Amino acid sequence: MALISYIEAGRRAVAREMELDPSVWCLGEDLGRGGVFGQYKGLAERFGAARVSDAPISEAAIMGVAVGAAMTGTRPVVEMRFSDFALCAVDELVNQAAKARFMFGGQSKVPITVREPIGMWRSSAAQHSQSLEAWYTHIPGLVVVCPSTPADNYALLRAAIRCDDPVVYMEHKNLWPLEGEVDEDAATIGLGKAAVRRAGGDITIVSWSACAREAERAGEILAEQGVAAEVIDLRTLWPWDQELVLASASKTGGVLVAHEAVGVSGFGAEVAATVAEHADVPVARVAAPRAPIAYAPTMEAVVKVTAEAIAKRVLRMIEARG
Amino acid sequence: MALISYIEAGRRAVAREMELDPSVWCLGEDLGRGGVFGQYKGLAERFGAARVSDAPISEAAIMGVAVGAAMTGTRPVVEMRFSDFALCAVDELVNQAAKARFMFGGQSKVPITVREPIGMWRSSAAQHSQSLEAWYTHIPGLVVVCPSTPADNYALLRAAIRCDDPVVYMEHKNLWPLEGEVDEDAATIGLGKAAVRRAGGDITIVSWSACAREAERAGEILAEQGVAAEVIDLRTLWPWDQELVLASASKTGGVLVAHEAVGVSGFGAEVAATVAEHADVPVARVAAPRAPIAYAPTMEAVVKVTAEAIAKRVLRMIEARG
Amino acid sequence: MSRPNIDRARLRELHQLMHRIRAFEREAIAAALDGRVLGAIHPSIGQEGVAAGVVTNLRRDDRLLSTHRGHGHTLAKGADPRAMMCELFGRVGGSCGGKGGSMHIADFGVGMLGANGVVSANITIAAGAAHAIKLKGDDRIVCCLFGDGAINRGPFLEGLNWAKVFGLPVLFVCEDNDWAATTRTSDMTAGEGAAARAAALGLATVTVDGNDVAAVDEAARQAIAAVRGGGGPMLIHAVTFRHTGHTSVDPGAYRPADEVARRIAEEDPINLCAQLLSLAGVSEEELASDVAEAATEMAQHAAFATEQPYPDPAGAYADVQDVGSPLERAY
Amino acid sequence: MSRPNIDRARLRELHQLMHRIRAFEREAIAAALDGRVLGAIHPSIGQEGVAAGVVTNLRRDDRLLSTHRGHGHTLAKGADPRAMMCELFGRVGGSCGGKGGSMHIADFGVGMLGANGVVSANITIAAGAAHAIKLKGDDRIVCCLFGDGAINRGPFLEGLNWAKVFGLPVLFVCEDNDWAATTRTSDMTAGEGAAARAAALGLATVTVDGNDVAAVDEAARQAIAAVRGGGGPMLIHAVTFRHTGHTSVDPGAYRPADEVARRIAEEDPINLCAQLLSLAGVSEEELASDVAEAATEMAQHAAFATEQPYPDPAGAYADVQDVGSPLERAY
Ligand SMILES: Cc1ncc(C[n+]2csc(CCOP(=O)(O)OP(=O)(O)O)c2C)c(N)n1
Ligand SMILES: Cc1ncc(C[n+]2csc(CCOP(=O)(O)OP(=O)(O)O)c2C)c(N)n1
Ligand SMILES: [Mg+2]
Ligand SMILES: [Mg+2]
Repeated sequence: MALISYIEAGRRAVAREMELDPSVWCLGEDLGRGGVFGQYKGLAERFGAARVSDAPISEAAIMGVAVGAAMTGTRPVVEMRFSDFALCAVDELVNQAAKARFMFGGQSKVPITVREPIGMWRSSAAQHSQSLEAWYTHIPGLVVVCPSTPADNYALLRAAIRCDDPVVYMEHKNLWPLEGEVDEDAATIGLGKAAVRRAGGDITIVSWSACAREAERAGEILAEQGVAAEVIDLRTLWPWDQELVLASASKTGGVLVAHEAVGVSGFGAEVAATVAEHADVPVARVAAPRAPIAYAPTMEAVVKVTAEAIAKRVLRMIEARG
Repeated sequence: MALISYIEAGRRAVAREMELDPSVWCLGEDLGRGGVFGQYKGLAERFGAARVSDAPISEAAIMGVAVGAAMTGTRPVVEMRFSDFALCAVDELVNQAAKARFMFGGQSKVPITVREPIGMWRSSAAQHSQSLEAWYTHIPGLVVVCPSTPADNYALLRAAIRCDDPVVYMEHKNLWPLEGEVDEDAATIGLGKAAVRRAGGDITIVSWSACAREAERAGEILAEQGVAAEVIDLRTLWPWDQELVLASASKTGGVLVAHEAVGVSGFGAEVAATVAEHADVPVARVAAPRAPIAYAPTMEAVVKVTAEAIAKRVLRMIEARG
Repeated sequence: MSRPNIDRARLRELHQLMHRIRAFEREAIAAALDGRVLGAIHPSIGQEGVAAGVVTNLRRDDRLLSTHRGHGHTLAKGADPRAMMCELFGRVGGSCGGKGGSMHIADFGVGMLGANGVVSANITIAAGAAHAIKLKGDDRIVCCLFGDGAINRGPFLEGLNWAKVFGLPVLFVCEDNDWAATTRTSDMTAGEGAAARAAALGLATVTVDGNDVAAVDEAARQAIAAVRGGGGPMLIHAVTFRHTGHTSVDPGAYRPADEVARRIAEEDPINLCAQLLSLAGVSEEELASDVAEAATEMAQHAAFATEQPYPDPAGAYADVQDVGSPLERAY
Repeated sequence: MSRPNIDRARLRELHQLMHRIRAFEREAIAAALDGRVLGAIHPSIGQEGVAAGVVTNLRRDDRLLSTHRGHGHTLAKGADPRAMMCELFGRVGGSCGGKGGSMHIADFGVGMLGANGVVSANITIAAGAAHAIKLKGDDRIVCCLFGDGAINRGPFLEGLNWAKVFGLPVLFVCEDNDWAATTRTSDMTAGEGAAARAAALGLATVTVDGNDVAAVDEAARQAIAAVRGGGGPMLIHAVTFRHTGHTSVDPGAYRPADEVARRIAEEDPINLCAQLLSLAGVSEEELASDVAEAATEMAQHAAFATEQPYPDPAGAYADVQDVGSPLERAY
C-alpha cells in the first residue's frame, strides 16, 4: 500500500501494464515530455519513445491509428488531452472502433483505452470543461469508466487496458492531486462494479467521477441531520452496477442521482429511468443546467453540483415522503 | 392543401424559406444534382449554384464553413447526407456552433440548420443507420427536431431555418416516401410543441420520428383490445413538450416511451426520468438493444421497435396495474 | 501497340482476375436489381486494373484497407468469393456473418481488414496497422486504397502526415475515377490532386494509368518493394474510370453520355489487357475462356448465396463486446 | 543594417503596437501568477511582429479569426484593451462578459470573430466567413491566423481546399514558432510545412521573417490587396519564435536554454524594429517613451480590471439559446 495521488495512480497503472504486456503502447500529443498534466512522466524514458509516442496535433489520426494498431495485435492507450478534443475524432471512435468487431462479424477486436480527461477545472471555459460520458454510454461496443479515487484509477485503468473492448476512460482533471491509499498488487476491479462509499438506509445517492466526492460529503452533511444516506459510486457507467443500485433502492426507498454533466440526457437520466422502471421508489436528479460552462469563477461555480445541493435535494425528497 | 411526400415537404420548406429570405443558402455534397435522396431536386436550377452549393467530401469544412457564414449574417442549411457522417464534424457542431454565442458573451448567434437524416433504412448496416438524437439533446445551445409527418417536416423545417439557434434537424430516411396533407400557408409550428396523434385515457405513449408511426399503429392495436392509448409525438426533442406529456401522464397514470435509437442513454431515458421525477406514475421504455445495426434483414429487423412490441409492453404495464 | 517485357503468364493472370472481379460485380448488380441483395452496392466495373495490378503484388500476410467500392480489392487479396457473395446477400456463410454487407466486407484471414462506409476513414486506420508493424518489427506492409473524393477529408492529411513522420510501411493508392458520387471531383478539388498533396507531405509518389493493368502491376511492384524495404510511405495515383453509376441503382445521368461511352470504349482495362495479350499471342479462345470461366464461377457463387438462409436474428446481439451484454435490461 | 523605403511613421506605429501587445501580456502573466487571472494564458511575447504586421493591414470591417494565442491579433484589430483585460480577469466589463476568457476572446464590433480553444478549428470558420462575403458580394476579406502545429489537423486541408475551390477572399497566416506546446513541430510534421501544403492546394504563398515587422507589413499589404482584388485565398508563412513557455505557467524546460536565449537575443521583433527606427533617426527617448506609454496604458487596464467585480452568477444561464431555457426543469 502506498499513499499516492490520482494522477500518479494512473501513471503507475500504465507503467505496470506496459511492463507486463509488450503490446501495450501509448500515443498522444506531448507524451514524450510526460503529457500535458504529467500523467506519463518518465514513461518515455523508461519504455522508449516508440512505446510512449508523441503525436502530431491530429486527434483523428491518433484515434484512427490506434484503431488500426489495435486490430492488428497491439493495445494502444490513446491520450486525448481534454475530452473536448476527442470531439475531433468521433468518427474514429464511434463509427470505427466501436463497430469494427460487430461489422466484421467478430473477425477483429479493438482493444484501445481512450483516456479523455473531463470536467470543470480552473476557469477552463466552454471548450475545455465538458463531461460527455453519457454520449459514450449510448454507443454499442464502448465501455465507459469514470474513476473517482486513486485506488480505482489504478485498478480500473489496468482493467481497461486489459479489456478487449474499446474503453472510454474518463479521469476528472480536478481529481489529479487527490491522494489515497493504493494497493498496487490488488486484483484489478471488474469493470461494471460499483462501490458503496457510505452505507445507509434512508436514501440512495448515486454518483461517479469527481461528483462522487461531493456525494460522499453530502452523506456526511446528511448524517449530521440524522439522515443515513447510502452513497454509491458507479465507477463504471457501461456496464453499470444495476443490481447494486436497485438493491439499495428497494432498501432505502428513494434514489437521487448526482453528476457534474448537463442534466438533460445525462447518464443520470438512464439511472433514474432504470430505477423508475424496476423499483417503485421516488427518483430525482441533481446535475448541471443545459448551458455551456463559463470562464468567470462566479458563473462557473454556480453550475457546479455541490455536496450542499445534493444534501438539500435529498432533504426535499425525505420531506416529500411525509 | 396538397398531398405530398415527407421528402417533398422538406424540399418545399427549403424553397419557401429561400424565396422569403435571400440570406438562406444550402451547402452539402451533391446538392447540385438534388442531393443524395433528391431532397434538393431543382433547387440549384431555381436559386443558382451559389445558393445551393455543392461541397467537397469535407464534412468538417461543411459544418465549419456554415458556422463562419452563420456568424456573419447568412442562414446556412447544412446537409450531412447521413447523420452518421456528421460524426466527422462534431467539433464544429458541438464545440463551435453550439457554444459560440455563449462563449462570446452574446456577440454572435449561429443560425444554422443541420439536416442529418437518421434511422434504419434498407440494410444500410452499422455506419449508415444510427439515430443519435439523444446526443444533441445533451448539448447546450442546440435545438433538436425529429419530424414524423410531411406536414411537420414542412412546418418545422421552416421554423428551424428561421430559428436563430443551431438546429439539428433529423429526418428519418424511411419516411421519405410517406405522403400526407400539407398546408403550405399554415403558420409554422413552434419549436417545442408536441402533437397528440391519438387521444386516450388509459396510457400515454410518447415517441418521435419514424417510431411515432409505430406508436400510432400501436394505439390502433391497443384500441382493438379495449385499451385507449394517448399517443404523443414529441416532434421536437429540445425543447420538448414536458407540460403536455406530464399532463397526459397524470390523466392516464402511466407513460411508455418508444424510440428507434439504442435504449441506454437514449432520449427515452430523459423522458422517463422526467416523468418519474414529476408524476407518480409507472414508466417504461421500448427501444433498441445496445448493439450496432446489422446488415442482414433478419438481424436488422429484430432490433427495430415495432407497433406490436409497443402494444405488448403497454399491455404488460396495464396488467401490472392489477 | 506492342510492349517490351510483357510477362504473358502474369498478364494472363491479371486478365483472369479482372474478369472474375467484373463477373462478381455483375452478379451482385443483378441480385441488387431483383432484391436478393438489399443494401447498397458500389460497383468497380472499369476500375479492375487498379485492384488487380496493385493488390496482387501484396503478400497474403500484408494488410489491406479498402473503401465502399471494395469488392475488387478484396477478391484480389484472395478472399473467398463465395463467402463474399453470401455477405452481399446478407446470408449465412457471409465473410462477416451477414453483419457488414458490401460496404463492410472484410476477410482478416487474408489480411483484408475491411471496406469502410466512411470516405477517407480507412487512411488513418491503415497508418495504424502500419504503426503496429513497425512496433513489432516484421516486414509486412499495409496497402490503403481510396478514391479521388477522399483526398478532401481531413484524415487524408492526418494519415499521410502520420505515416511519413513515423516512416511507416504503407502504400497509399488513390483510385482516381474522376467522380465522387454525382460530382466531378475536379470541381471540388483545389490544386493538382492526390500526388501533389502527398508530395507536399514528403511522400514519394507515382502516377500511373490505372486502366493499363501492366503499368499498374509494374508501378505497384516497385512501390511495394520500396515500402517493404523501409523507404517509408508512398502514394500511387492511379487514373481510371467507373463504367456504372455510383451505386447499382444510380443511372449516372449526371455524366455526359458521350464522355462515358467514349471512355468505356477506349479505356476499359480488361479490353486493353486483352489487346495486349492478343498481340502477345494469346488466342481468342483462351481470352474467351477467361470470360466464361469467371462468369461461371461467379454465377455459381450467386446461385449458392441465393439458396442460403438469412442468419439467425439472435446474431444481432453477438460480437458486440466482451463487457456488458447488449440485452442486459433490454427493453 | 539599412533598408530602402522604410516608412518611419508606419514603423513607429508598429513599434508602439508591439509594445502595447507585450505590455498587455506582461500584465496578464503577472495577474495569472498572483491569481487575478484564473484560466490559461498563452502569451505571444516574441511573436508580436506577425500580429502587428499582418492585422493592422486589415480594414476594421474585415474579419479576423484567431487562436488560443490571440491577444496580439485582437489588440492589433483594434479591440478595446480594457475590455480584453477584464475578460482575462473574468470580470464585469469583459469583451465576452467574462464568459470566454483568454482562449475565447472576441470583439465582433471590430470584426474580431474569436480566438479558439480548439487548434485549427478557426480555419473552416474563416472559410465560412469568407464564403458569406462572397455570397453577399462585398469587398471585405477574412484573415485567419494559426500556428505551425495546426497544419497537422484535418481542418487545415479541408478549409484551404474549400477556400480555393470557391475562390474566397481569405488570407491564411501560419504563425510558425517552431513549437507546439512541448513538442518541436518539425518532429511531427512531414514535408516542407505550411507553404508547401498550401501550394499543393493551389494557393499562392509567401514566406516571410515574422520577426521583421516591416517585412511582414509589406508582405501582408501585398497579400491583402491581392486577396481583396479577387485573387482568391493566399497563405503567408511567418517564421517567428515564442519567448515564453506555452502557457504562463509553463517554464518551457523542454527547449534548449541556449537556443531560447540566442533566439530571444537575435530575433526579438521589437528589438529589431527599434534598431531599424534608430537607424532611421528615431531617438532613444522616443523609443523609450513607446515602452513607457505601453506599460502605463496596460498597467492602468490591469488595475481597472483588478477592481471590477466578478459577474453576476445568473449570467451563466444567459446567451445560451433562444429556444428552450437552460433552467427549464433544471435540477
Ligand atoms: C465521410 C463521408 N461522406 C460522404 C459519404 C458518402 N459517399 C459515399 S461514396 C462517396 C463518393 C466517394 O468518392 P471517391 O472517394 O472518389 O470514391 P469513388 O466512389 O469514386 O470510388 C460519397 C460522397 C461517405 N460515405 N462518407
Ligand atoms: C484539437 C486540439 N488539440 C490539442 C489542443 C491542445 N493545444 C493547445 S495549443 C497547442 C499547441 C498548438 O501549437 P501551434 O498550432 O503551433 O500554436 P502555438 O501554440 O505554437 O501558437 C495544443 C496542442 C487543442 N487546443 N486543440
Ligand atoms: Mg472517385
Ligand atoms: Mg507553434
